Amino acid sequence: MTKITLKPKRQFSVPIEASVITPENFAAKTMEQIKLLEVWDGNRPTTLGSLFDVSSEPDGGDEMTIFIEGDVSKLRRIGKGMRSGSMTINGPAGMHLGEAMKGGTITVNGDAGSWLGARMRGGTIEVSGDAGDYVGSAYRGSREGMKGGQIFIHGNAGNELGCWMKKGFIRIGKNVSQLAGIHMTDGTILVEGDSEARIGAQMKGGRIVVLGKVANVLPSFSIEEIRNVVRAGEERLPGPFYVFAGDLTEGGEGRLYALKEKNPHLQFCEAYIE
Amino acid sequence: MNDELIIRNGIVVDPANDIDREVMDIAIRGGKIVRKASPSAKIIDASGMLVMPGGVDIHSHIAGSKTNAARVMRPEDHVRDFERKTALTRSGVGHSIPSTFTTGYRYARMGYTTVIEPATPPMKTRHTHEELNDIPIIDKACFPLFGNNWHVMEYLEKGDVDGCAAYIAWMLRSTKGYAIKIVNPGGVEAWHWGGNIRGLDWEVPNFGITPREIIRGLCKVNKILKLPHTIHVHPNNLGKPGNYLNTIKTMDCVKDLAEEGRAAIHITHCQFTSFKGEDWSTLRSGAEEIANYVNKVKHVTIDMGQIIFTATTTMTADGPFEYILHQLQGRKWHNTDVEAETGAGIVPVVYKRKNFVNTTQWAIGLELALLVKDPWRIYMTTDHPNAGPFTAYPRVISWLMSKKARENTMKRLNQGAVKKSNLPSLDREYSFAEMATVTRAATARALGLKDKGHLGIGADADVSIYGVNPKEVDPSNDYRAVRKAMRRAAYTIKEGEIVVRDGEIVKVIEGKTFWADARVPDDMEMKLQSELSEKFQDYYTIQAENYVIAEDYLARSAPIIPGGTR
Amino acid sequence: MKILSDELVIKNVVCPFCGCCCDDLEITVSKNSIVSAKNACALSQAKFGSQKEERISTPRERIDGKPLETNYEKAIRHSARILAEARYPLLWGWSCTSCEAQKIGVELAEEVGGVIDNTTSTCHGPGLLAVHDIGESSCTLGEVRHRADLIIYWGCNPVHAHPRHMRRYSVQSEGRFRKGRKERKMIVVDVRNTATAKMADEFIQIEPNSDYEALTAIRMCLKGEELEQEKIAGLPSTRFEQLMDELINCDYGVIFFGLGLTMSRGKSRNIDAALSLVRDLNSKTKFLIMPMRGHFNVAGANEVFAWQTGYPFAIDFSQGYPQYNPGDTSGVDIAARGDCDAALVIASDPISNFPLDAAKNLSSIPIMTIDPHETVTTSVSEVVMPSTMVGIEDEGTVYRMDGVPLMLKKLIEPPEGVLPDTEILSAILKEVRALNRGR
Amino acid sequence: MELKAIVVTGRSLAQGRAKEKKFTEEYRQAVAICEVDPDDLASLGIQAGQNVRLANSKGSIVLKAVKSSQAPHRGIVFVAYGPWINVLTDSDSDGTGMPTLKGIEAEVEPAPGEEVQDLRGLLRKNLMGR
Repeated sequence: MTKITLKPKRQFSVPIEASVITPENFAAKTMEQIKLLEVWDGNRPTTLGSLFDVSSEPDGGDEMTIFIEGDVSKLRRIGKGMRSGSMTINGPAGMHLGEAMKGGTITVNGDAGSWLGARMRGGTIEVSGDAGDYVGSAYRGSREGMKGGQIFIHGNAGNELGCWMKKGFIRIGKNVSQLAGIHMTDGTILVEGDSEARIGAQMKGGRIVVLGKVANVLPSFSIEEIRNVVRAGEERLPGPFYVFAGDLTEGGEGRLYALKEKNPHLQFCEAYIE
Repeated sequence: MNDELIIRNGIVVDPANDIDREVMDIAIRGGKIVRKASPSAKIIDASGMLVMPGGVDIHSHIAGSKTNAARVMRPEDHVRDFERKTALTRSGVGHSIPSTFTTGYRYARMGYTTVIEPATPPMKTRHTHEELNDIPIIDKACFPLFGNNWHVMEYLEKGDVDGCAAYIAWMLRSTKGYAIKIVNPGGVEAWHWGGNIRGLDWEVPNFGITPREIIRGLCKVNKILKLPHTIHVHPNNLGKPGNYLNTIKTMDCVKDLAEEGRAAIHITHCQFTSFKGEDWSTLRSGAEEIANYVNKVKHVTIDMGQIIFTATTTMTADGPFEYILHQLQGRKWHNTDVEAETGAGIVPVVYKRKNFVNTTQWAIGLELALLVKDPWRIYMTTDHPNAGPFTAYPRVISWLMSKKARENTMKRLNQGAVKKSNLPSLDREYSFAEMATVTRAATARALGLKDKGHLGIGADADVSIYGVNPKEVDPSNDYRAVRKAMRRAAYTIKEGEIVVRDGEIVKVIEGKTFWADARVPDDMEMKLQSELSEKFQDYYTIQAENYVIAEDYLARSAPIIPGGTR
Repeated sequence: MKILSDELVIKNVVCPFCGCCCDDLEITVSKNSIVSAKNACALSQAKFGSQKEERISTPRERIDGKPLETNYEKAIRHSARILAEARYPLLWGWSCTSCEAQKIGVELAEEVGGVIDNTTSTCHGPGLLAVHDIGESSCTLGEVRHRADLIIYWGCNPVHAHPRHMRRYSVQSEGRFRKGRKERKMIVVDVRNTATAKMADEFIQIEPNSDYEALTAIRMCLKGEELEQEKIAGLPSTRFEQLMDELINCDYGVIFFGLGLTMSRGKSRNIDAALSLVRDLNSKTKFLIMPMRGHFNVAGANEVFAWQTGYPFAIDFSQGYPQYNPGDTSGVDIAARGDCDAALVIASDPISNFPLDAAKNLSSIPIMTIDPHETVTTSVSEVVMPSTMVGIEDEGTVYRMDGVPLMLKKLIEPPEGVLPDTEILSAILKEVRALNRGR
Repeated sequence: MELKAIVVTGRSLAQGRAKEKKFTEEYRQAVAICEVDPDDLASLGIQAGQNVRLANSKGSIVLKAVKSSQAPHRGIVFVAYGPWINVLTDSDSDGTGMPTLKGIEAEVEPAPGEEVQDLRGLLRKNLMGR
């Protein structure tokens, strides 16, 4: 198949709607057709070719691959609904990257904006840097958050990560801000660093594992046990972990695992273990 | 400029004038149907097309505080259904709670030209009119809510029907309302304390009055004021298994007040109040019992409230009902109680084909439409958006006109519910004339809109033309052709202007807002004013002067003088 | 209306200051100026007083960077040109003008393919985000007056921000079923012992940024769950058990909440917890909740935007239809990211009210400002267009904090030659249309 | 002496009354002040009416310290909404649209001899960098 490379022709100023940038939309198209695909430069419809140098070269793989070279932090909705193939962004990526993605892989060598993988259904997103708020979340007012696939963020992530998450796996290499897993009903969140307050707020189900310090555990979480090993995705993580059930204001089917040695301030809970 | 128009060789269905699929010309001048137009008139060639009066929707929640609260609560309802700005039209969103501009365009595209907002909290009716002003093309009216109004309950508790009539007349004038709407009489006041009313003869807390007395009293008031429409009633116990008995009692409680041959009460979205059974698991259709009663009497009209299988939004002044629905389904819930008057509740729902209750509800609506013999007393609605969005009307029409359409749908439904329903045994299929009656002619007549719903000389030139030949097509088998044609009118003509062509908006005009300019004799009016000056400030947190909506607040005011000229 | 030179008393005037929209003011006018405002609170008095202070007398436009006096025609053409050329203009403000002006604003935003946002996003926007998830059990203010026996002010200080709220609508009002203060219990939850807290039967002082924990603790008690942490939000957990008892043992309770919830850590989720608590309380007793809306017509901006576009604020028309996602399409975020390339500001002062980094970005792009008064924003604007004060020099529709619509009155004539917001906006819209057609 | 404080911004009656006339001394007196708990004033070793400097990662600003009428609230200082305190507030909305305007961390220290800037001076310094 072919490898398509996009290079920004200039520094972008206003937001650019770029949901056409998916392997499906590029597949079986000539370079000319690809260059004519519609993007929005703010409120002006224009062509991909007018904003990007587009080049292509054959490659051995059997899938369409896209490379984006440069700062595309102003681009919105790259890879929206993509089903297959792969996309690599070498530079900072904008908001809503991989929205409602169903398959394939997106790799960002840089930071990603907010709503990364929102309403994601399948596939893989990997970000070498930080991500913004609402990773893997639902649209406003909807209960349909991330339903499948996996998101790997090697840096930090912002607020409300996994908001209304239903299924799938999110792994954060460093720290998360507050309210991770808010309203989640299922799926797994693994935080290798620290978590700010209110992790697991109003979660109905699912699992959150924190290997660093948990700033505080909400009053609506109750200690269940101390466990030595916890499974997250493919991995078996050595403990011991405090295991909390929550959010009890929402039924309490969710589980929060906090590594004991990093969380001495949670020791008081041990008194409540039957 | 020439405002004349001739619709040539159309196949006209105009039940009010006993015209059934006659090939004829319709002449239009000055926004009215006329006998003859001059040779210079613009010609529309309607050969082989169905020509009917513009659609008249008697019950559709399109504007006002609760509709807007639903829009605010449900961004997820709009996000996938939007309309882009064009050179002619404004942008907007759909699906179950379309924005104002989109509402007008979508009705016009289906050939509808008059739509009634059936529930406005009087205190917030300025808001309702602001939205009606922003709904393009179609004519409109709104029904203020009176069934839980403190003044009303107090007048009727004292037995002062004349006093109540004077008050209602003042309220209709002050809010620019059209008819008396009653929702869960007494039950909404009870809900303001967290309670409800479950029977026609329960007493309303603190008011010493019963739903029966409220309904009868307002029915008398309606007569005294000679209002163009009957009282428009959403009974107690809506959505409760077994409620069909209360619905029949409600219809029957005003029987003696009816004038010979004239309707005295309209029961709205009757599907929701035609439930038999003790609970949800034993739910059955009460449509047969309801229809038998309606067929037996002359004083009742009803509309369907037909269920559509889709995600939609329920919204009603029946606050306690919505709270129960929220508890049943666990979806998000909005409630607003309005001082001294009424309330509102909103809950999103999804009607599912495989769901026993939903399938039963779907069957009830159609059974009502097929079992009530007189099409002049049963009207097509989905109680938009409660049972489904109005954009589903073409599908409802196909179910009414084709048993095959019903059977094809039934195949995909909850078979347990289908087996228990007697819908499969009903062979009736609506003719084009009957379809035109329940969507236009009869609704206009029920509303007392004399110039609507027909194509006789002097009628408003609101005409819908569809790309289907009613002489050739067999709706029973080829219901898809009818459905397709109904979705996008070939032409919609509003007040003599072509506003839609081939299902697209070609001209945007401003519709009228009808209201009842009801009056009482001076002595009654003076008594009322002195009583209001005492009570109004005790009941409301705004001043009476600021409560009144001036006529020029309406974009196009169209007062109706009850009982004809004054 | 023609104003006579001798004294004239205008009754039932609606106040154009806060979300209370008190409609019982009696304004005395003489020689086209307001001499007294009966029933008006201190804020209202000041607003009527400001009618003569720091008014902008004539339009200004920058020529080679210098603000020079000009006329409306030039200022409007200048504004229209910039807006029509802009690729992502922000139309900000709207909460202190009439619904009639807001409607034109939405149409203008659509025409220029811009983002229109009202000050909701920096006051009770987070509350609306929570409503999207939970819904809301609310009422008109008269319901509280007639029925409420338990009234909670949480994170708000009406004595300073809504001075007549308690007397007209809540604890001190007299209703059909409650005869005033003695028949009601008043609880205040705040981080400081505010003037409002001092009037309460109970003051619950919590630590800053701990409202979410406090609300969660009450919800836990309501669910009959044990609180394992001894101290929550700086208070002994037993305090929340007591509070829960008080909540479920009232006949009719209401929570009024303010920016203490929306602006502090947690933002929309603080309201989420409050709405969820009130929803759950309805299984035990009647309970309602209402935001203390600040500007006199911010509620109206939400209503107008919602019925015309489906969304209450932060609406992006850049692709020709309404798109909504606060945090992405909201004013402060757009300014902070430097996404917008021009701004129309009406009846608001973002350069003063936005955090400095966002204000800096805004002041680096051309701003067209419509306002009766000199503001920080007018001082950095490309074009400045003076307008009349709606509710004093012009009439219009507004929505009270509980969604009750009211009409503002015209009391006096505006300064010579000054136009109302509606006329200025219509003129800009007309001009932009002409330019877009020419394109 | 230095105080690690939480800054709460909000409406005050005086700010509300003066907000339509921003360039007046009345507005500056209403907005360019911070209300400090009496015990905190003491621990800072200053009298009401003296100036303090508030600083955090966003910036730094001099305000007049006044004795809070809403005490006790040790460790909390209140400043009315306005351009002065917005030097310290954060535009990061956590994806909600709402910047963080309450509960902001800042360090408070006495600022003897330092002036509270007037509005035009503040604008010149912070917006035009002059």
